[in-house]
Order: sequence, then C-alpha cells, then structure tokens
Amino acid sequence: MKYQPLPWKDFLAQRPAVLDSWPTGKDVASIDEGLRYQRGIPESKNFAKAMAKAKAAGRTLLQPRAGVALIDDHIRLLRFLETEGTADLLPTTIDAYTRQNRYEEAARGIEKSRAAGTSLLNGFPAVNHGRDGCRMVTEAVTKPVQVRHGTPDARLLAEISLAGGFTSYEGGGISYNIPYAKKVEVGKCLRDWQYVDRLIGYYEENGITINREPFGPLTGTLVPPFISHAIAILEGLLALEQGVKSLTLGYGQGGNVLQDLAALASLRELADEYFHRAGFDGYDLTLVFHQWMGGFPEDEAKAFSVISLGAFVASAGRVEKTIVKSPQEAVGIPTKESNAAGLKATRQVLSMMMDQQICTDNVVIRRETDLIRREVDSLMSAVFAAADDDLVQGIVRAFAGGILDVPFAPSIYNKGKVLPIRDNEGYIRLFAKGSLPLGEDIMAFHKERLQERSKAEGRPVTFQMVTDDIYAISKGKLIGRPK
Amino acid sequence: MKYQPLPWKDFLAQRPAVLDSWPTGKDVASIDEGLRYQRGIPESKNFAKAMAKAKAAGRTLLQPRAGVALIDDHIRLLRFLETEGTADLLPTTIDAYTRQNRYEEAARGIEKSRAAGTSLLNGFPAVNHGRDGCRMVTEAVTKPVQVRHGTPDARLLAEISLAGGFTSYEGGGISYNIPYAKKVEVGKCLRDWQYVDRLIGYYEENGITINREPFGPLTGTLVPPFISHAIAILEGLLALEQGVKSLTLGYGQGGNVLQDLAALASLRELADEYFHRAGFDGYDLTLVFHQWMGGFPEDEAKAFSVISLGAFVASAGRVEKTIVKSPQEAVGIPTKESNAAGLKATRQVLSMMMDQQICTDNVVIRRETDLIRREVDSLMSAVFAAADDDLVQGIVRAFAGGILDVPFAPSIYNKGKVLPIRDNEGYIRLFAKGSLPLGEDIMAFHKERLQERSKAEGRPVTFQMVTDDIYAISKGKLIGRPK
Amino acid sequence: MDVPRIVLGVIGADCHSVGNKILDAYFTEAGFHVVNLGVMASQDEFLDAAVESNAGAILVSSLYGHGLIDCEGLRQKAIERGLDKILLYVGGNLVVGKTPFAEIEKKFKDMGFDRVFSPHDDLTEAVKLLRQDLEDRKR
Amino acid sequence: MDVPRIVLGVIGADCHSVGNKILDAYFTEAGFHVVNLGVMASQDEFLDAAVESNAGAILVSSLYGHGLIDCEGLRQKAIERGLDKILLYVGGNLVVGKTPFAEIEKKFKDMGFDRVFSPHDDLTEAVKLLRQDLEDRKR
Ligand code: B12
Ligand code: B12
Repeated sequence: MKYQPLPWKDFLAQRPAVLDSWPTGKDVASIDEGLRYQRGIPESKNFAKAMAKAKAAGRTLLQPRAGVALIDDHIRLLRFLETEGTADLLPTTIDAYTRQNRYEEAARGIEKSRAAGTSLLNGFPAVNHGRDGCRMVTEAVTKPVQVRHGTPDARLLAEISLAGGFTSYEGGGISYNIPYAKKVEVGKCLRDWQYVDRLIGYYEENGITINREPFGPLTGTLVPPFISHAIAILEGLLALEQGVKSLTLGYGQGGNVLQDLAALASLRELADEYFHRAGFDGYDLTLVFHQWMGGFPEDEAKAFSVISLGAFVASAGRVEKTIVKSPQEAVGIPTKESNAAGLKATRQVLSMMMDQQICTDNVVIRRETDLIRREVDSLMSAVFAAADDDLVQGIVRAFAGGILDVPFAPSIYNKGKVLPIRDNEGYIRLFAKGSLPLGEDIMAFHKERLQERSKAEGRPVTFQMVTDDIYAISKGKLIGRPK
Repeated sequence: MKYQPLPWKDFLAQRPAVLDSWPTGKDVASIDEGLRYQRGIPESKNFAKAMAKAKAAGRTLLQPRAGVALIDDHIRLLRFLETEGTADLLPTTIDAYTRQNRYEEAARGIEKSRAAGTSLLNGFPAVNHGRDGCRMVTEAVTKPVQVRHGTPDARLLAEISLAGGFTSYEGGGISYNIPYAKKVEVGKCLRDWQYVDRLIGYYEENGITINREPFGPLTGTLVPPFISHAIAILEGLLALEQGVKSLTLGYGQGGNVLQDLAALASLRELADEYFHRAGFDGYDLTLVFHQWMGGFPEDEAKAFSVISLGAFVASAGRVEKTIVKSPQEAVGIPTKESNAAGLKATRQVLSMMMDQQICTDNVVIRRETDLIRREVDSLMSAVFAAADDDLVQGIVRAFAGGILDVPFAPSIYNKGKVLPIRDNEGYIRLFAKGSLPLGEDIMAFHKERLQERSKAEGRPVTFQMVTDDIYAISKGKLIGRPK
Repeated sequence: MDVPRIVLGVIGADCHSVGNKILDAYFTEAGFHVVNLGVMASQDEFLDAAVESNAGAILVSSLYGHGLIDCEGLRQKAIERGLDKILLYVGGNLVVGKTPFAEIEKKFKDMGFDRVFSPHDDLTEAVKLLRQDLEDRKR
Repeated sequence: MDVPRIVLGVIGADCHSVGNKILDAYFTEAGFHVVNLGVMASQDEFLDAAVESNAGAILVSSLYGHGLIDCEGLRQKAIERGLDKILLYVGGNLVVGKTPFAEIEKKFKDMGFDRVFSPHDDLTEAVKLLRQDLEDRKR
C-alpha cells in the first residue's frame, strides 16, 4: 500500500469551489488567518492536548452531544453543560440540513427558530453562522470544543469551523457516509474527507494540532465490534496519511460487558499494530466509548440505567473519553438540564469506579479479543488485497463487494446483507454474514453460539429475532426473547 | 454450644403481657386464628415460597422500602409499587415511634396525618392499625409483603403482623438493636427476639413458613463485611434454633465492586458452614443485597447512578433479592413515583445483565473472600468461646468486651471503638480495630493497604479521613480524597 | 382480495434507517404491498410513488426532529396531484425536543395528516387503524 | 477567652447516629465545648443539659422525618425553664418527604428556632453563624 498525502496544489485547486459553495466561505479564504487565530487559543482549550493529558493520567473525560439553531442559545447551552454538567469537553452538534449541504434549508430553520423562540433545527448550523459565529461560540466557553456532525461532504464545514476555533473534528469518509447518507458514492466521500484530513494535516505542519475522531458507532444498532473496528482503523490510516497526528478511535457500546471490554482492548492494540505496520509513527492514539447508541427506553429511570452501565464499561475499559447520552434520548433532543443529568450520572459512576480495578483480563475476554482480532484481520486483508496500492480504491471495491458491510445502514452503496443477532449471553454475533470474508471456523463459532440461543428460546433464528433484539434495550432487556 | 428452642410454656407465659401492652393486642389472642388466616393466603403471596423460587430459578427479586401513616394511603402506595414499579416483593416499613413501642405517639402521628392530609409518620404504624388493618393491606395486593422495621422489642408487632397476613419479618436481636437503639440491653433484646423467632417456629411447625431476614447493613456506613457477616450468621443461628426455616441473610453494598462480590460469595458459604456445623439442616438460605445504605448524593441523576451500580453488583453477585433505593434517598421519604423510579432503574440493569456472566472468580476476589473468612472465623470463635454453651450470653459478653463492635452505632452497649477507612482502591478496611479479636497478620494487611492510601494522598490516616469517607459517595466520589 | 398498497419512507434529510427497515418488514408481513422509499425521501418522491403505485396511504417517518419543516405542505401538494383521498400517516420523533404528544398530534393534524404516531405506539394498533381507515375511504 | 458551650443531640425516637458523631467532632474542633446527648434525646434532656452546662445554644438534629412533631413546644419549654436567651438551631431531614426548604425553614422558625439547616448546608457556614449569633446574644 502506498500512503501519500493529497498534494497541496491539488488541495488548493479544489479550495475555491469549496469556499464558493456558500457565502460564508469567503470569510475563511486565508488559511493563515485561521492558523493565526488558532495560535491564540489557550492550551487548555485545545482538544488534542486534553486527550493526550487524559491518556497520560489514565483519566476518562466526559463529553455530551449538543447543538441548537441560534448562537446565543447555543452558547448558553454549552456554558450550562460545562458548569452545571461539569463536562470536560464540549461538542457542537451540527444540524441535519448542514450535514447534507442544504444551507438554504438551514437558513430557513434559523429564521423559523428565531420566530418560534425555540430551536427548530436539530443542531447548530455552523456554515450559515460562519467563521465569526463559530468564534463567538468557542470563545464563550472554557473547555475544548469539537464539531460533531455526520456530513459526507464536510469540506466547507471544516474550513469554517477550524478557522472558527474548534479544535477537534469528528467523522470520516466511511463513517459519515454509510450510516448518514443514501446516495453518496463511497469514492467521492473518501476524497472529500481527504481534503478535510489534508487541511488538518496542514494545520499540524504549522504547529496547530487538531484532534480527529472517526465516528465509531456507525448505525449504532447491533454493529459487531469487528465491523466498526475495521472501519475505524481504515479511517485512521486515511487520516494519518494526510498528516493528522491526534487520533481518537471510537466504539459504541454493544451491551454485553465482556464483549465491550474485549472490543476496547482489541481496538487499541489492533489500531497501533496496523498504523505501525503501515509506517506511521509519532501520532497520538486515544479511544472514545459511546454509551449505547441504539434505541433507548422511553422511561427516564430506565434510561439512566442504560447510561450508568455505559459509564461503568467506559471506566472498566479505561478509555480517554466517553460520549454521554441523556435520559431523554428516546424522546427528543434533550433540554440542557436533561443533558447535564446524563453527565452527572456518568460522572458519579466514573468517580466511584475510578480507583477500582475491574477484572479485564480473563479467559472470556481473551476468547473475544482473539475472535475480534481474527475477524478484523480477515476484513483488512481483503480490503488491502482489493486496493492495488490505493486504499481509497480498496474501500470502494470492498463496499461494492460486501467485504465491508454495515448492518441497517441507509446507503445504497452498502450491501446491507449482514444481519447481527445477540447470542444467549447477549454477545452480538452474525446471523447472516453477507459477503464478509470470514473463515469457516469463525462462522462456525457464530453459528454455534446462536444455536445455543435458539435452543434456549425454543424458536429458530430468523429476522424476527433481529427485530426483537433491535427493540430489546428500549423495552428494558438486553436480549429480545419471546414473551 | 447447646441449641434449644424457647420452651413453649415459657413463650405462653410471656404472651399475655405482650398482648396487653397495647389494646390491639387482644385481637390476636388466638394464635390458631392467625394460623387459619395464614392458611388461606395463596401460595403466590407467601414470601418464603417466592424466595425459594427465585433461588431455584437463579433470579434476583426487587423490593422497595415503603410505608405511610394511613391504611388507604399505604395500600395505594403498595399497589403503585407493584404495578407501575413492577416490584416482585412488597414491604411495609414501620414508623419510628412504633419501633420504640411508643404507640401513643404513633397514635398522635396518625391523627396529625389525617388532619394534615399527608403522612407525618415515617412508616406504617402496624400495631396501632391492628390485625384487621394489616389484613386490609396484605389482602389489597398481589405480591408477598414483608414487615420492615428496626424494633428492638418486636414481639407485639410480630404477633399482630403475622396474624395480619404478612409472610416475612425483618430484623434480629443484634441488628435491630445496636444500630437502632440507644439504651436497650443486648441480652434483653436477644430474648425478645427469641420470642419472635419462636412464634415463627410455631407457625412453621403448623405448616406456615414465614420468611425471616436479619438486617444485614447495620449502620449502613462503611461496615466492613466481616462484621456484618458475623452478626448475620449469629442471628441466623438464633433464628434456626427457634425453628425458623426460611432465612434470608443480608449484606449492604460497600462500594468496591470486588469486595462486594467477595462479601456475597463468602456470606453464602460461611453461613451454610456455620449452620451445618451447628447441626441445622433442612432450612432454606437465601441472600439479600441492599443498595448503598449510607449517605446518598442529593442530586437525583447521581443518585440514579448509585442505584444502578448497586443493581449491577446485585446481578453479578447472583443474590435472590435486592432492596432498592430511590433517587430521593438523600432528601426524604420518596414519593411513590420516585420509589418506582428506583425500581425501574434497578430492573433495567438486572434485565440487561441477567444473561451475562461477569467474572466473579479471580485472584482478587479470592484474596478478599479468604480474608473475610479468616476475619469472620476470628470473631465467631471468640463469641463461641465467650458463650459457655449459651449463645445469648456469648453475644452479650462479646459486645461488652468489644469482640463485636459496630462502627458508628448509637447503642451505649456497643463499644464504638472500631473505625473503618477505605483503602486506595476503595475497599473498606480497619483504621482502628478496637477490641476485635483479629490476628496480627490480618491487621498487618489492613495497615499496609491504608498506608498505600496515606502515601497516595500525602496525609496521615486520621479521623478526618474517616469523615471524608463517610461523605464521599454523597459528594460524588467513592473515596474521600483531599481536594 | 387485492393487496392494499402503501408508500413508506423517511422524509427530508433524515438518515434514520433502522425503524424504516422494521416498518417495511412489519407492514409487508401484515399483508400490505409496501413501496419503500427508504430514508431521505422528498415530498415529491412520496407523491410520485403514490401516484405510480396507486397507493391508498402514505406513511411518513421523521425521526430527527425536522418533521414540522419537512412535512409542511404535503397535504396541499397531494391534492394538487389529484391524490385527494389518500391517507397521510406520520410517525417518529416528530419535533425537536420532548413535547407533550397531544401538542404534536394537533400540529400534524392541522397540517392535514390523518393519524399521528409517537415512536412508542404499538405497531399492531397502527396496522389495525390503517386497515380500518382504508376500508372507510373506499366507501 | 472562655469556650462557648453548646448542647448537641438527635431528638425524639431518631437513631441516626452518624451525623451526630461528625457534628460532635466538627464543633469540638471548631473550638466549642460540646455536650453531646447522642441520639434519641427528649426535649427535657436537651433543656436539662443546657441548664446544667449553662450553654449558649442547643443544636437539634432530626433526620428521620418526625422533626415537626418532636420539636413542637421546645421554645416555650425553654422559656419556662428560664432559658429565654438560648439559641435554638435545628438541622437534618426535618420533615417527611421532599419539601421545598423555604417551607421547612418557615415552619421551624415559626416554632421558635433561630436557624434551620438542610442536610446539605456547609458546616463551616454553620459554625460562623453560631459564633456570630452567640456574640450578638451577649450584648
Ligand atoms: C440510532 C440513532 C441514530 C443513528 C442512526 C443510524 C441509522 N442510519 O439509522 C445515528 C447515530 C447515525 C443517528 C444520527 C442522528 N440522530 Co439519531 N438516533 C438514533 C436513536 C438512538 C435510535 C433510533 C432507532 O434506530 N431506533 C430503533 C427504531 C426501531 O425505532 P424508531 O427509529 O423510533 O422507529 C420506530 C417508531 O418511531 C415507529 N415509527 C417511525 N415512523 C413511523 C411512521 C408511522 C406511520 C408509524 C405508525 C410508526 C412509525 O416505528 C418504528 C419501528 O418500530 C434515536 C433515539 C432513540 N430512539 O433512542 C436517536 C434520535 C432519533 N436521533 C436524533 C438526532 C437529532 C440525530 C442527529 C441529527 C444527530 C444529533 N443531533 O444528535 C443525526 C441525524 C442525521 C440525519 N441526517 O438524520 C434525535 C432526534 C431528536 C428529536 N426528534 O428531537 C434522537 C431522538 C436522539 C435524541 N434524543 O436526540 N442517530
Ligand atoms: C444511614 C441511614 C440509616 C441507618 C442509620 C444508622 C445509624 N444508627 O446512624 C439506618 C439503616 C439504621 C436507618 C434507619 C432509618 N432511617 Co435512615 N437513613 C440513612 C441515610 C442513608 C444516611 C444518613 C447518614 O448517616 N448520613 C451521613 C451523615 C454524615 O449525614 P446526616 O445524617 O445528614 O447529618 C449531617 C447533616 O444532616 C447535618 N446536620 C444534621 N443535624 C444538624 C443540626 C444542625 C444544627 C446543623 C447545622 C447541621 C445538621 O450535619 C450532619 C453532619 O454532616 C439517610 C439518607 C441519606 N442522607 O442519604 C436515611 C434517612 C435519614 N433515613 C430515613 C428513615 C425514614 C429511616 C427509618 C425511619 C427507616 C425508614 N422508614 O426507611 C429508620 C429510622 C429509625 C429510627 N428510629 O430513627 C429517611 C428520613 C426521611 C425523611 N426525613 O423524610 C432518610 C432521609 C432516607 C429516606 N430518603 O427515606 N437509616
């Protein structure tokens, strides 16, 4: 495989069209102005530094998700989350029109929100608010702020938000396409993300480290760890290729504690191995654990417990960051109080568990870690084999051939043939493997484990079981057993 | 040691005075009427049966605490907890005047509560409401109901509540005296509880099994497992001696997950060993785990997390029952909604963890189990040695000599010289052992672990550390570190 | 007996695909012919599909909070397209933030939807209502 | 300088001893002479101890919810015993159930208490107030 950054002249060639795609683009025409601005940001507000410090100290930082339509409201929200919620890291979640580059609709959302006196957008339309709007936000708070979105073509958003003082950028060419879009070509999206990573690489060359976080959980719904791991590692390679140095890989809680701990342990190890093997060095790798990303229980007391269990795993898994849900998750975008409540509940678990050593090394965890390794290796070598030295090509072909396949994803470029089901102990296994290049021994294990459940429940493994599992946690169970 | 039940004629000799101590006593003059009534209670409402079933099925049942002054309100409360809260087992928590046999004050509390339209008593005054009042309660619900109190002289309460259809009775001659009273002589209380246990033994002889549950957590505040274990086992022996067959021993969450798991494992084993060695057989032993019994955080989101962590341990420890706290614990007796919220949060954790095997056997848990065993054995053999074949005498002398000593207890008959402190990982250890008969090797271990913390915090082990630990969980930590 | 036809999809810029896949399977199994547009379907796509398939009902999902904006005018457009008898159902997390369901229901009914569902409504019930409503429309 | 004397205890049938032990240690360290009655102290015990020790203040704890019933009449009785200048402080979980603190405070102030504390009030603050109030009473 050949890794080489996008040539700077190619980057610059693309740039005018990117900036032209919405009027606020012209404010960031000078990259150097953005760099100068970033140089003025105190260290304590740099996301990459905060992550590195957490790693050194063995601490887990807390970050919520939050974003509303209007600047003032958004500032009030973030301030509340850092004071009352004691968030360590702040987000700015981008609205769904902006994510699809539908800036006109975002503009309408801003107008309507002003008129309604409440946010009618599901996030902060950073492109519409422009560089200065972003600076108002990042200057108003004391903690590092990250852009969290779900944007296949996130080039303009990156230009504006980095110049606007954000110091971390979520997403990736796979993870912000396949789960978030319907008709975006895999190759097109990967190339647009090369632009983003190259921009951040340029900042890095100029002394400004911006943290990059591929979106680990994908569809958030019963994704087997090896699938999200393979994608996280691929996006990590693509980011490192462009010169990114502060990299945070993510994993979304699956619900079985030991599988989750095995997933976290293996993600850290595998990523480092693949990165070193590809010749990358001198980067800073950290992990983020997302509390349960699938359907939540409507009842807030139950939702609190899902949050606490997630916090427990974050703590036992010794991750550098955990993304926190709110007790209103199943219902709607949380009020700031509800968002803070999720943070406080998480904080309580983390600080009660902080000094405790929970058994993370036992025979079961080793079995699962080993399984995940073999599965990831199977996918990765198939992707590499399809790549002809060009990783982007490899990934495009991998999706076309079902070597990579994300369960329940909306993208038409995703085969959608993989069906996960929980086994009798709640581990996420494969019911249908689609075209995933997994060996027979591996599939035999999955099958055996599912038969165990089938027997226990006295029913065959069918799509009904998949559906039952999708609903299970929202209905107060882990496994979707028949009544 | 000689074990022999209180002779029936001695029981009957005491009885008139017991029943005469409050007018409602006369309604239960005929024990046989009570037995007949109990025979009419459906199996599904027998507490002992429910516990045995849970044991056989490997399930953990949920029980809240609840009690208000007036019958109708109390019924409404219990019904809400069994429907909305999906409690498996119901409580009737008795008010604090009744616990001190101050029935006149309880009567005043009932009056004032009627006038105020809200309960001014902190529990249900079962003696004042009498047999028929109790029957109204136990008949109004579908789940087994237990009397939960804290009454040193609980003879009349037992007579009335058993005839009133309750099928489980909490307490014991140590656990309902030392943490709950100031001036009640140890021997007097033990003899009064012989009466209670004998009454239940009589029910048993006549085919009605009443579940008995010594109160495990004692003062609920940093009690080292071995102290509460020794007392639980002693109360178990005293109950079995009187013919009790369904016995549930309790333990209150300490906060360090591995210590708690070791405590649960060792309690089950040790109890069986001591009971068998004493010649008892044919009893049914189950365990109850109390979610954190010390000071709670005021913030409800944080309280939810303390509840969830407790639920997690209950599940991993495979206990038959867990007693659930509410998110309002730090503030006041919970509303029925808040009480149900605690149940729902607990249910969510239990059902998500139900099918998962969490590592309960590892080197640390074995180290702690072994330690607890040696500590319990030290106390037990000293109590037996002091007993001269009479366990009651042995216990009286043990408290007088500090062989048994409960931290922070109010009783003047408790030496109060034992001071617990958390070590650097949050395990509850001994700072001062008072006169507890623990060998030097054991104390050396405690000391070593505390020195580790002392070094980590750069301050000596003092009473300030004890205070800090008492406050810690309510302030969002496990260990009371200096700021 | 002919199979009742319905159009299903997630409106706007909404990517939540999990519920959509489940609804597809559910209504298919319940005996409907489901034309599923998947996620990110525009109003026009819904109406085109309804015209083409001669559907009796359009089932709109909106999970991500922009439901009010995305659904505005759908009823009028349907009438313009001659679909004046078509049933319009909508369900999901329809607005931004926790809001009393009665309020949400009213807003969407005012916009011309026949029935409005919360994410926690029972699908058996929805199927029953849809069958009934389709029957009623026939007369 | 003479050491200010205070009487401390948990009133009624209340057995909560943990906070009482901490308060004893805290006020002692803060320089007070503490006469600690422990738990389950009656009104008469509080007043007897105050008379005997010539205390400037009585600090009543009530955790278990019966605070209103147990504290009723303490001020009058104190006056009857000639303790008409004595400070009465009360703190803890004073009533049954979650209740706005302002309401609780009013009830106990109406009963003649000088200051009312919630379980989460800062003890440093309490010590400061007590010192100040004792000074003021002297004049
Ligand atoms: C998984 C998930 C995701 C995944 C989706 C992956 C995918 N491609 O599907 C990811 C992580 C990518 C994601 C992204 C976002 N999400 Co999202 N997501 C969820 C989550 C946790 C579960 C959704 C789910 O799959 N549920 C399981 C399925 C089976 O249930 P369902 O979707 O509700 O569908 C059922 C019912 O609603 C009902 N139903 C639906 N439509 C209809 C129609 C009719 C006629 C009937 C009868 C019934 C019906 O039947 C369905 C089947 O049972 C929900 C919260 C929750 N529910 O717990 C948030 C949630 C829906 N997301 C939300 C948001 C805001 C977003 C984002 C904008 C990011 C952000 N700001 O946080 C982006 C959306 C970007 C975009 N372009 O759409 C919000 C919506 C807020 C609101 N309405 O106020 C929610 C509620 C979370 C929250 N509380 O903030 N999300
Ligand atoms: C531990 C505990 C117990 C233990 C007590 C062991 C013992 N002997 O001490 C046990 C399990 C035995 C117990 C029993 C009961 N308890 Co209890 N218990 C608690 C718990 C969990 C912690 C108390 C504690 O030790 N806190 C730590 C100490 C340091 O804090 P503290 O007690 O609040 O004291 C501090 C402050 O209040 C303040 N303060 C107190 N007084 C004063 C006075 C002044 C002047 C000032 C300035 C400050 C001040 O300073 C103290 C030191 O920092 C509380 C709930 C909570 N707080 O989380 C319930 C609680 C106090 N108990 C309660 C009840 C009702 C009972 C029972 C009646 C049983 C029942 N119905 O559930 C029985 C009481 C029987 C009796 N006769 O009293 C209720 C009271 C309800 C209410 N007021 O509405 C509470 C609030 C729990 C609840 N939410 O239901 N309990």
